[in-house]
Amino acid sequence: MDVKDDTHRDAATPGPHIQMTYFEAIVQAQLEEMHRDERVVLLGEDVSVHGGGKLIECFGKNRVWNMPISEGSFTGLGIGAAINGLRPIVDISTASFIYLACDQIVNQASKLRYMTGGQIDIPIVFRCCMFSTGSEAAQHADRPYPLFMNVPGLKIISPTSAADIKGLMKSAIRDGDPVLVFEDTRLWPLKGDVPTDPDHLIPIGKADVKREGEHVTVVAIAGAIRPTMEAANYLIEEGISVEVIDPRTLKPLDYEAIKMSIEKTGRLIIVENGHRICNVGSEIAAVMAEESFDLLKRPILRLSAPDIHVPFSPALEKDFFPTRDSIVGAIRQLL
Amino acid sequence: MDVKDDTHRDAATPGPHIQMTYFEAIVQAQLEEMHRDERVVLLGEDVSVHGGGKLIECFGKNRVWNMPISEGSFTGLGIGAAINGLRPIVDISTASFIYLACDQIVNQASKLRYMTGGQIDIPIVFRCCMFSTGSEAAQHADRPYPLFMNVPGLKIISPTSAADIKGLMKSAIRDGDPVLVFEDTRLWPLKGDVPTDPDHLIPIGKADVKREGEHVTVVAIAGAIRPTMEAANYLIEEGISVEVIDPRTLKPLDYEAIKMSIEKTGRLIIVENGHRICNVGSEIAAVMAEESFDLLKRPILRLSAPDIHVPFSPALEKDFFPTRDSIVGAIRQLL
Amino acid sequence: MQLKGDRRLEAFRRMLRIRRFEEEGRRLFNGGQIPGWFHTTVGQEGAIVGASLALRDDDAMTGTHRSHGHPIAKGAHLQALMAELMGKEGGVCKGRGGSMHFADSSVGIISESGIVGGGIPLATGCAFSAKVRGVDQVTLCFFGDGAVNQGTFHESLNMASLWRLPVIYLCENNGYAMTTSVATSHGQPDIALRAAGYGIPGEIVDGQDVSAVYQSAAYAVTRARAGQGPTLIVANTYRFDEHNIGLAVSGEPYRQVAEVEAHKRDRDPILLYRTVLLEEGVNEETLATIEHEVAQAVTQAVQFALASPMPRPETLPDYMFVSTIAR
Amino acid sequence: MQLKGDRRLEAFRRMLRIRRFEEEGRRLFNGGQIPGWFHTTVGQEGAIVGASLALRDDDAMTGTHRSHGHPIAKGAHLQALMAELMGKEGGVCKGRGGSMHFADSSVGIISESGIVGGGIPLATGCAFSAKVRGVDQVTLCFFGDGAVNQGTFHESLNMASLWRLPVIYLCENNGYAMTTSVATSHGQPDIALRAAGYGIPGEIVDGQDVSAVYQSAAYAVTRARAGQGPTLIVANTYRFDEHNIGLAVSGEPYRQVAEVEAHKRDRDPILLYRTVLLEEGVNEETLATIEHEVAQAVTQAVQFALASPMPRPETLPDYMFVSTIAR
Ligand SMILES: Cc1ncc(C[n+]2csc(CCOP(=O)(O)OP(=O)(O)O)c2C)c(N)n1
Ligand SMILES: Cc1ncc(C[n+]2csc(CCOP(=O)(O)OP(=O)(O)O)c2C)c(N)n1
Ligand SMILES: [Mg+2]
Ligand SMILES: [Mg+2]
Repeated sequence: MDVKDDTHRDAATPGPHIQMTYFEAIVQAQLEEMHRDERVVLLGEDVSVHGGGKLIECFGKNRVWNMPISEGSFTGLGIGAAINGLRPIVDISTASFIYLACDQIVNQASKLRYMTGGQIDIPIVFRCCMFSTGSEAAQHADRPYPLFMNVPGLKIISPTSAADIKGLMKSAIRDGDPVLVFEDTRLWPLKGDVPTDPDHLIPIGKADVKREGEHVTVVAIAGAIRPTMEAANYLIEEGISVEVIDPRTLKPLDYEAIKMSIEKTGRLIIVENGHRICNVGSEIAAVMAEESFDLLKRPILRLSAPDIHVPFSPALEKDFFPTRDSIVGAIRQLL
Repeated sequence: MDVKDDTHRDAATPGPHIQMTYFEAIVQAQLEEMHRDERVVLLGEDVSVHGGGKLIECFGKNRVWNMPISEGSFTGLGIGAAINGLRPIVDISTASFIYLACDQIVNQASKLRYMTGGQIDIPIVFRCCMFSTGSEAAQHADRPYPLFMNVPGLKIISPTSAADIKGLMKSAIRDGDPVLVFEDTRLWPLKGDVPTDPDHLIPIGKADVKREGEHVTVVAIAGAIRPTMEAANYLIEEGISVEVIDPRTLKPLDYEAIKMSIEKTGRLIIVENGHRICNVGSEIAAVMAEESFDLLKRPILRLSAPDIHVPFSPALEKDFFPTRDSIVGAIRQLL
Repeated sequence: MQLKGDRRLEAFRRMLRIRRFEEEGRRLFNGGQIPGWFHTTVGQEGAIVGASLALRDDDAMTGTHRSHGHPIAKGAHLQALMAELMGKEGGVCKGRGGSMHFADSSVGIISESGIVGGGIPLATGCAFSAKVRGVDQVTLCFFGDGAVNQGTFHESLNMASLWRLPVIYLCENNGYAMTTSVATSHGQPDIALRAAGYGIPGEIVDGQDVSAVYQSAAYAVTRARAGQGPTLIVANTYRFDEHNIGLAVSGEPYRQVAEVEAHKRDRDPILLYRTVLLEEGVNEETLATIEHEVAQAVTQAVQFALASPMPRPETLPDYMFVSTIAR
Repeated sequence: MQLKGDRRLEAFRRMLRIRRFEEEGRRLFNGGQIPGWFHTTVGQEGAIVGASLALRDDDAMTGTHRSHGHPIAKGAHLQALMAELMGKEGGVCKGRGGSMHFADSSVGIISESGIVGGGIPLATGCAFSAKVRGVDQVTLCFFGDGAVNQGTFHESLNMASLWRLPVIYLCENNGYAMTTSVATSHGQPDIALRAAGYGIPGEIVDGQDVSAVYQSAAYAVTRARAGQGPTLIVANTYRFDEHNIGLAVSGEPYRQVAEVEAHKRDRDPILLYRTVLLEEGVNEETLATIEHEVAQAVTQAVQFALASPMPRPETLPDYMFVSTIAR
């Protein structure tokens, strides 16, 4: 992927920057926040090893806890600890394991503040990573964020650049409410310039225009940013100028940024690696079909994974998710 | 609610009918299918008592099993039994408990046939009921069907009349794949004419036009049918003619029926009691904004529960879900 | 560790406060003044109060759908609880929670879970926080015999044992989960025996004997506070009312009327303790005074609740988010 | 019940088939011809084969992410398995499952769950079906020491005990769940002890001794088939490879090189059993013939797999639904 545009934007932000990968930026966000606030603890299976060896070195065992394979309860343990004075980061590792923790996340974390009339706060972060195109097969390749979109009381982020994940992860850790972080593993190795300011925060709920354009608005969700940027770069040579919007936060979603863009382009495509039905793209399309209907010159298109489980075989998985070419095709269709 | 229209339609179907409530129709569907096929077993907490006392009388303990409070595993037990020759109906009772069973339903039931390359079949039905307006509070009042819409491999039904629940429940039990049944408890007491034919089947995936009209199409999901029919009846006096479509099956959804109606009316409203974000209404709106864009004369409106947890207090819950008046208001807005 | 002196009277008072509160609530519920579902703890006050009295004020607690007794046992005021039953603005949860969710944080209750078994990990995490922060707070976790079959019970006890967390798991074993008896849902009916699998002490206590429960809990609290880890206590008790008020169970009864009557007659924890106190030399007037005070407190609670306004519709979204950023 | 006569040779053969299959698979994986993640059971063949040999052909099984050994132990052909590793159309799961999901229904495997603990309820349900239908089929459920901490373990064992289901729970206790040892994740490290909490027998067996495992499993199978309910067997074993091939674990090692080497040297179930067989009078040639046959079978499997085409893109949706209606 060409992350040039993005790098340019970040480089434009004042203050010193440093180059690092998306994955390094997550680890650094955690490290810095753990330094800053001793209430921040990290919980997860094998985290003392996988969470970046640095963590246990810096903070010792009282801040970094290896969990037994008990997703249904160690998430709840995190919630109880959050209610009682800690600010846990709970690492669920592969996103497909989050189904085991659904009850605690939905019935407890998302509801308890409301159900107690605000008597308690639940400052907690749930992290998990979404695999694809590596033959992980269906039980390790889900993108379950659409399920949690429907649940009131949760905030959901899924940023796509190193600078954004660092800034949003830090905001999530400092937030007073439950935040879910969905990391697309295809983004982990991507490098970008990241501000060194330890208070580099990106507000939850604000989209970013990753590239400005005139002819069509493409909203790219999470890992779909890569083929989307490729498609935009590819079409520039034909004189087609694509505006690419990265919501960064999926909930609450920055509808205003999308509306502003549609005002300019009158055309909307949403690209997403999640399964097709009731995904974030559905919601964006529905809101725009209600609130920006008169601005739309053409139908709203959605590209996504099909309503089929992720296959193991590379031959089947290869074109399972939207590709540069399928995005280029959709853009052409709208013009 | 005035179920007149509906009753008329059913009465029009050939063959003898009998009046019964929606709840009685579910119990009867189960009874008949258990008589018909000895592989059908019923599993759930306190089912021998709550599942209608009749069941245990008729079939004895080998067909009706009371489960310990272990939703995370008795759903899986049902799945294993389905793979190995039974056709279980697993009663999860209140829909909010389904989060405990998410892993087994999503990671196992919905995926295993695909992941084994079709070596096994999983003929299983998961039933659960959705409460509202009875001060059940957030932990007992969820409508989690939108979460499962995003999951490939599941069929989801949520019919609204006695005849439909009977016919669709029977189809679900005879189906070779996992089917989720979401019953709106506000529909339980409603009476309707139900065909006595033991092979009264309604195909999964076919919507029903509950009322024909000219000016606007209203798609009503599950329990939202009640205020929707009230609104349609109310507006008839003003000469406004509303077409009401009940998808009955939420997945796979009968988009064609909705498109045909939009062709006539050019106006679409979706009414749903689920929370607003990424619900079935989002998906319908998104599909129509893509595939029926040119037929739409006006923006697509959606009415639903807000993105807030269901409150306990009757004062707050009263207008939490779409009401006749809010639907009437939306219809007027579109004309 | 025995209940002594005035603590004995306090035990009596709190059991009575639960009983009278619920009796009044049941009356109001039947009269249509309380919405939703109503589960009473009538018959189980000994287990609840005995365990709660073993805590310090700054100790924490979690409970269940059968939630009324827990905050009262921990010393809560009754007004905001009664108002909560009615869904009023003055309710302890501002009308958002209701009967099953009496989490009163003023007495250290972090949640009452309507999801059976859902509070067990929360209690474990609450204790985990105390350990990480190095404070000597203890958490008391209530749950029923039915909840024991949830995976969370197993997973939580394992973690609590592994890290020697300061938590007491208190099973209110009333013999039934709705209509399902322990014998028909537990492969092995001695719940205390499950503790050994996790390497923690498990014991059974007579839940109708408030001082026996206190003793058991106080010992477990001392161990927990000293860093010696969790204890599972199974308090055998009995539910005098139906699972929830108004529930009609069709078909064969799951428990015999005679069984219920015998418990009400011979095994009422409040009557039993009243007799003990008299035998121990407490005089009748002292008890009568307490009874009078409790009746008054309940009356005042009802007055407060009735006078409290309903939440205004525009406040619907309030309390969803704290929306502040950590400093 | 002892492994006798030719069954001893079959035990040797099946262990060897697993070993050679995985060694070849590992080579192909490292050479980039197998995609995804690759977990071997090298070192654990004694536990897997010993238990599987105790089954009848029509008995059922469930397994885990470490899935290669289970079907082979149950008697599966190697071709379709090898093709599955490569994601080929000729794969046992038509390329939809891959290395972690070797469910081969031709030998009665109903699932290999990539979700740790996810197969335990399925096995329980499989046995439940046998009981309801009144057939004398037994189900063998494999899972790891790490999986024991999942709620499904607890919930499933309870149900199996309650209804005396014909299921054998076989824990392949290789001491670690990825980098986490039993000692640092189990409040009480004797996994077999957990069985008592559910009222079922729990026993420990040397997993490196294929005949000891067989004996234990055969006894449990007899009990299960006779309607006497489930058994928990903990087979202590060891994983010779890293958790998955190619995994680089940073920081302090979670197990010492010396520990791994000692196991490879002294505790290899195949070497140990080879010695036993020779001592029991089986002659060297017989074993050499088996070794030769196994090598050939593996070579043929690779040839088959390489020759099998990739699934065609248009077949992507195949196998999602059966879409037939019961008659
Ligand atoms: C996860 C879940 N499953 C089922 C229910 C329905 N339910 C409410 S109370 C109850 C019985 C609980 O039994 P027990 O734990 O013994 O508590 P008791 O009611 O006896 O106090 C059940 C099954 C629920 N609330 N949550
Ligand atoms: C629910 C779930 N959580 C976590 C994982 C990641 N994971 C894969 S294997 C494994 C360790 C399993 O340990 P054990 O059960 O002992 O089996 P072993 O790998 O030793 O054979 C883990 C944590 C998973 N696949 N599923
Ligand atoms: Mg009980
Ligand atoms: Mg292991």
